Amino acid sequence: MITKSTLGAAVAALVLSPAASAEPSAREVQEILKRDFRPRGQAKMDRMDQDAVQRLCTTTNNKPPADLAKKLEADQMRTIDFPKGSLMGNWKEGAKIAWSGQGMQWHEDPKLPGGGGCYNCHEMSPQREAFGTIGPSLAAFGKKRGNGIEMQKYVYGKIYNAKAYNLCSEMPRFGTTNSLTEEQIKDLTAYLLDPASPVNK
Amino acid sequence: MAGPMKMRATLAGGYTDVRVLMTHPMATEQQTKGQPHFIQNLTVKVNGKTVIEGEISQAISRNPVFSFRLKGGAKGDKIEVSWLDNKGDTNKTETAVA
Amino acid sequence: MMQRRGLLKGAAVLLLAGLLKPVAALAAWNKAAFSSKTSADALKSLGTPSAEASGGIVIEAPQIAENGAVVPIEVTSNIPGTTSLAVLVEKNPYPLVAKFDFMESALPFVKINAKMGETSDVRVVATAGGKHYQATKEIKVTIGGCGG
Amino acid sequence: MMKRALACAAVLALTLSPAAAQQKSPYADYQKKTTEAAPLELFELVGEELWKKKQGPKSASLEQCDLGQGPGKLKGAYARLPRYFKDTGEVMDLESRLVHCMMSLQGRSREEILKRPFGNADKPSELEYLSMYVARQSNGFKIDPGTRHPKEKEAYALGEKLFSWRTGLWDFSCTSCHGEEGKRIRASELPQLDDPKQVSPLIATWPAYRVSTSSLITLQWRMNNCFQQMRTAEPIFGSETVNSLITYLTVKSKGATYSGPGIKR
Repeated sequence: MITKSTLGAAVAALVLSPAASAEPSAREVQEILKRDFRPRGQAKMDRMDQDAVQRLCTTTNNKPPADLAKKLEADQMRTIDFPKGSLMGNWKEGAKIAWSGQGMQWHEDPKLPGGGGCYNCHEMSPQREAFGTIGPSLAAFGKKRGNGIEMQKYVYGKIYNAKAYNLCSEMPRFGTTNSLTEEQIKDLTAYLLDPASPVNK
Repeated sequence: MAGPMKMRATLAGGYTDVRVLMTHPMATEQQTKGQPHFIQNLTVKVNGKTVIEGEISQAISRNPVFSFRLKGGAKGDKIEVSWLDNKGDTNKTETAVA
Repeated sequence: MMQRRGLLKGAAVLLLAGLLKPVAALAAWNKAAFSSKTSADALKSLGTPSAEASGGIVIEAPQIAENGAVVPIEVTSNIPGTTSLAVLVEKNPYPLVAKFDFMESALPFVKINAKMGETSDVRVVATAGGKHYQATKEIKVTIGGCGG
Repeated sequence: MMKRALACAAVLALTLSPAAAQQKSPYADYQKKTTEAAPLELFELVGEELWKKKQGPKSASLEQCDLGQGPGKLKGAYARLPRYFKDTGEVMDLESRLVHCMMSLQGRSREEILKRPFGNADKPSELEYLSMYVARQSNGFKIDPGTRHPKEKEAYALGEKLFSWRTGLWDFSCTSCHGEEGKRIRASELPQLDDPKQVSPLIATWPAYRVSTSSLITLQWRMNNCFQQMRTAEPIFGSETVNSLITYLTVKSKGATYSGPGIKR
């Protein structure tokens, strides 16, 4: 059996260049994923549909052409629902959300409040030494940048939909995907910007 | 009822090396809200004679692994290890020195 | 909690019920020592309230453990005539982890996997010829990487 | 005492790559000692019993299972997986092949076998025990998965593509965490999995005993759990998607010496 398959492979290698023969198209990959996953709990199959942002970032290896990126970023910006007035909530609540890595997984109860999992990727408050380095450090974020309404709007918007600011950012679109509520995003904004928050101590 | 045990006894430069593995949750008070479940006693015998008696606590890791050493020893010596936990469950295993 | 149950009494009941082999019922477990919340109390209960520092006890363990759930500790006594070894983790809720008595051909050596709640000294007390000796070694515990 | 472990409060920040970590990590000694002291043999023993146990409607054992080296040939078999199997026309990893053998030799249904593919500390799954037993027989063998059959090439190519395929509610791909050197998630170092130097020491030690949970874990579990954290739907056990990712990572590790089953943190 081994000899046979080796022979088969050798013949195939002669006839076709392996890269050309093996490489699946994006459409094929999409079909394979729809076939190979199943809904479980709150995680339904619609999560497996690549949207335009995911598709463009995948096919361009996260380096989309500038004009196309601009256009899609503008689309993403329109998904953000900026509340009126101050965007700073309660930083103490924000701290809990930043620390928690729960939420939106198939085994979790969707009724429980989700977390932002911020420390998975970012340095924030010196109180938490176990932080990730996938995203930039946010230590002393508000201290360095102030907390005027423009800055509040930027932070709120970035958490709500990071892809509106940088199309192929690795950061989830917490507001657009209903992973965090408006209130929670305001609390996180305060956690980053409020001078009383440990992030700015 | 109790999960499997495994033991190996081998001659090594002047002594017999005994390694014994036990299946047991070794659950602490904290893990069980005050209903710990752990091995308390273990006994090592060589050819029927007790050579080691151990008393252990819930701070021994789950699925305990112990190594002991016996002076001298010969191929074929019969080693037996048994345990008793705080719920009265027991198990034992035996092997010949290789 | 199990301290209230009384092992020997429980074993006697089981023995009466014919559920337990008599050999198991003979086993003793030093409840007072294992329930002690400080190593000083535990050592008192073991009958080894004071012990002299000795280089004859070798504790082989990692200096730093990634996960306190499993910390391999190997203990050897080179003190002639050693008949028992006790292992204590100073900062555990119940410091006494294990105690072994060695007879006949058994060498005063044991390797265990212990749970450690936090960075702590590990103390080993050896008994030889009616005298008590001890050695300690600090093991740092990093409780990290809760992900996958 | 153990409460603190659950609080995920890590103290030490590591920036070393796993390859460098083998010499320089402060945990190298701990990992070596823990590996020596892990109760792996217990699980291998149960796995051996399950391998030999007559089960299913056909009341047969798995002793005639062909893992690619011929019926019942276990030596080095795991190190040569995943590979293409002519009888199923698929590229299969160890666990998929075990499921196939349970179905064909023992007459059991896929549903029954996969009712509980992943166990826990109290009760590991049948497939986990069996994986430990079978993998042990490849300890010391060179990792040599199938790479020549067109289907094997296809699996590799699909795995490569999936590795950077952004999907799920949070837009992640494997590369979000495993595409760059020297990154951390919380305090855990993240290996760059498309780098053979970083992936091979990992592939060489699966399946494994996970110290933090005292449970057995396999590569099918690893892929499933990564997707769970990526907030996707659930991948089907042994599907082409999962097996292609395993193929991709294993081919990247080709030539390394298999030294498992191992331990993971």
